Amino acid sequence: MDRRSVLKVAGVVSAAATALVAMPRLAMAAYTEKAFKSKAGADALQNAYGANATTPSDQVKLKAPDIAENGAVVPVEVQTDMEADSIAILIDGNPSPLALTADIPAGTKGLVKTRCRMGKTTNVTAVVKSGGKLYTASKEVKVTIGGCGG
Amino acid sequence: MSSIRIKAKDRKGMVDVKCLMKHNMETGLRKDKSGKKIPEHWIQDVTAESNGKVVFSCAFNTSISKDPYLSFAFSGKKGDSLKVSWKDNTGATDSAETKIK
Amino acid sequence: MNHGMKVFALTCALVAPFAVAGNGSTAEHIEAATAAYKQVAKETGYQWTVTVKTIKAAQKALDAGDDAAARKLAHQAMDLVEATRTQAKVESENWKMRVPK
Amino acid sequence: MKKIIRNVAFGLVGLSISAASVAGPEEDRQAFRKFYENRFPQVQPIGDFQNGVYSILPAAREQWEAIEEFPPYELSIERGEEIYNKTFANGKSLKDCFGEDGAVRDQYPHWDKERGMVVTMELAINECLEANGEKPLKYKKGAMADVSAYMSYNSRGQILNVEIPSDDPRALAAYEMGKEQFYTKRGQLNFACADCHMHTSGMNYRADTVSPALGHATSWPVFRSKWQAMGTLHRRFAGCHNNIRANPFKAQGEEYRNLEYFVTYMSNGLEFNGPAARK
Repeated sequence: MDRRSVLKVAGVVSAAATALVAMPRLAMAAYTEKAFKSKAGADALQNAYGANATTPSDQVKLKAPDIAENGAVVPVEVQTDMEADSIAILIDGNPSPLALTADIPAGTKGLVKTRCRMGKTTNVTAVVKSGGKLYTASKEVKVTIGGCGG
Repeated sequence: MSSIRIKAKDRKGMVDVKCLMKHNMETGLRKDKSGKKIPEHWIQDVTAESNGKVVFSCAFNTSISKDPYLSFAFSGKKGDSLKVSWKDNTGATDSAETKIK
Repeated sequence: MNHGMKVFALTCALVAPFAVAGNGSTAEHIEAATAAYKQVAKETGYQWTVTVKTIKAAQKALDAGDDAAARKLAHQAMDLVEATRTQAKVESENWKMRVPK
Repeated sequence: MKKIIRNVAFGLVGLSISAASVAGPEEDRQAFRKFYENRFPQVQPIGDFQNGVYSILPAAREQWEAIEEFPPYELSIERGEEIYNKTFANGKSLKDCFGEDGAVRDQYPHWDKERGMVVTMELAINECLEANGEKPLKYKKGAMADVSAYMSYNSRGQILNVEIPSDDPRALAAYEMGKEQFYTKRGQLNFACADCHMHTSGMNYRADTVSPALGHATSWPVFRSKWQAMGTLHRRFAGCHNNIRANPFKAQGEEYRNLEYFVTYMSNGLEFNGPAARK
């Protein structure tokens, strides 16, 4: 996990606020303007989950390329063996970082695969909400433009 | 024909689902030939139901690629039904249903 | 510009591209570059996109009343035509050395 | 600008001229194949060259495989199937020209002795349409790429086997024209197909690694992420020419048909696996 992004995500909350406020669990992931239009990852998490304190965890597996072949279609996979309630994907450098939130009901695997747009080289963060806490894994994905193919 | 293509396969009790949804996913940042901004138009919510029960749901931002691809897995079995539906920011919806193979 | 003059300009252009640079109107220079471009394309099949762009830019500058810029671009286009011709000539033999044995 | 021109001209004149090649197509093909075997010994088996640049770039291959999990060209195959099965005004359909499923990739491109020209699959599709009073399709993208994708999909697994009939010297001449095209520098940037895709294949041009030309003909049409759409081989030829600042030739004109004849012949023996996804 890139340290800067942890700090960025964690920095906005005070050290005392590590425990999450218990939120009534939504039956379904639903689009909310507040979360998805947030300009910063921490705000997006706050608006999506009611908290933005995160803990890096090797239980969160994020698969994304080191160098994206094409920034318009970057395959991203998040997987976890933890009891996940929800999974989110943040792309720090995008105008609005939150790309996806997925609700994982009981009996559904902690897994989501999709393809994302990335405007520039930046950190991609996978967020897993488990037992009321947010766990993350992130990596930098380089986006290049130019040459013959891109 | 539906805009959604679903492949759902039972792998030892876990159903592996892959979907492709035909949708332009306009970000609102692109301009047309005359230089006018193309308004944002994207899928916001996707829901998957098996035998009438929600097994997966998610929300997209405009940063999901054109013709969104989504893959997930849930416990189920061959022969069960799987319905995937989406709703975009204009309120338009579409759905497709398949039998798990 | 009548046909005879066109041929004359073309001949001048082909024989000594720089000799013609000081004489004639800018419009004639653009026309000469265009004619030379077409001639080389016809003879060799070699055409550079940048030449077409430069000719267009020259015409645009002329239409905008910038004679000096237009003239400069017309000469650039002529240089590009000459380079294209050289490429075609050299390549008519040189391509063979790139074939793996 | 002048400086560039001078440099180009200098480079051209500076090259030495070697002896003319006299080998026949089969010797050409073997030398071509050997070139890539030596250059990329890690590509095993050789058939993997059908996967283009992904045969030599493991990191990019992973992303490509993720895209191929549910490839965007599947929608194109569906559209193509519809067009393929659509009944013409005269009651016939493309099936009357290409059979029930159109799995005819291995028959193209071929030398048409009667007309003395190379016939590609896309050309044959339009000829079938026109012969039946239907409107021809545009060659580079859209419906043509869709029909081609459908027919190509049904042709997967076929082995490329382009023939240059020895009883017609014009066939060899067409092959030679394609070969010359491949090795000849063009455009202001002064590149031959072979400069990039042979002699610097596997190296980077800015952010992109250049694909090996062996296997170039096996996977068309292609869904390119850059296009966000399907395109035919001739669309890509034109794109490459544009990149090096050479005016592209007409899709399905003699130049590109002969170039396709040559590059496909060079990949003889490889398996056809189109349509495909590319970056």
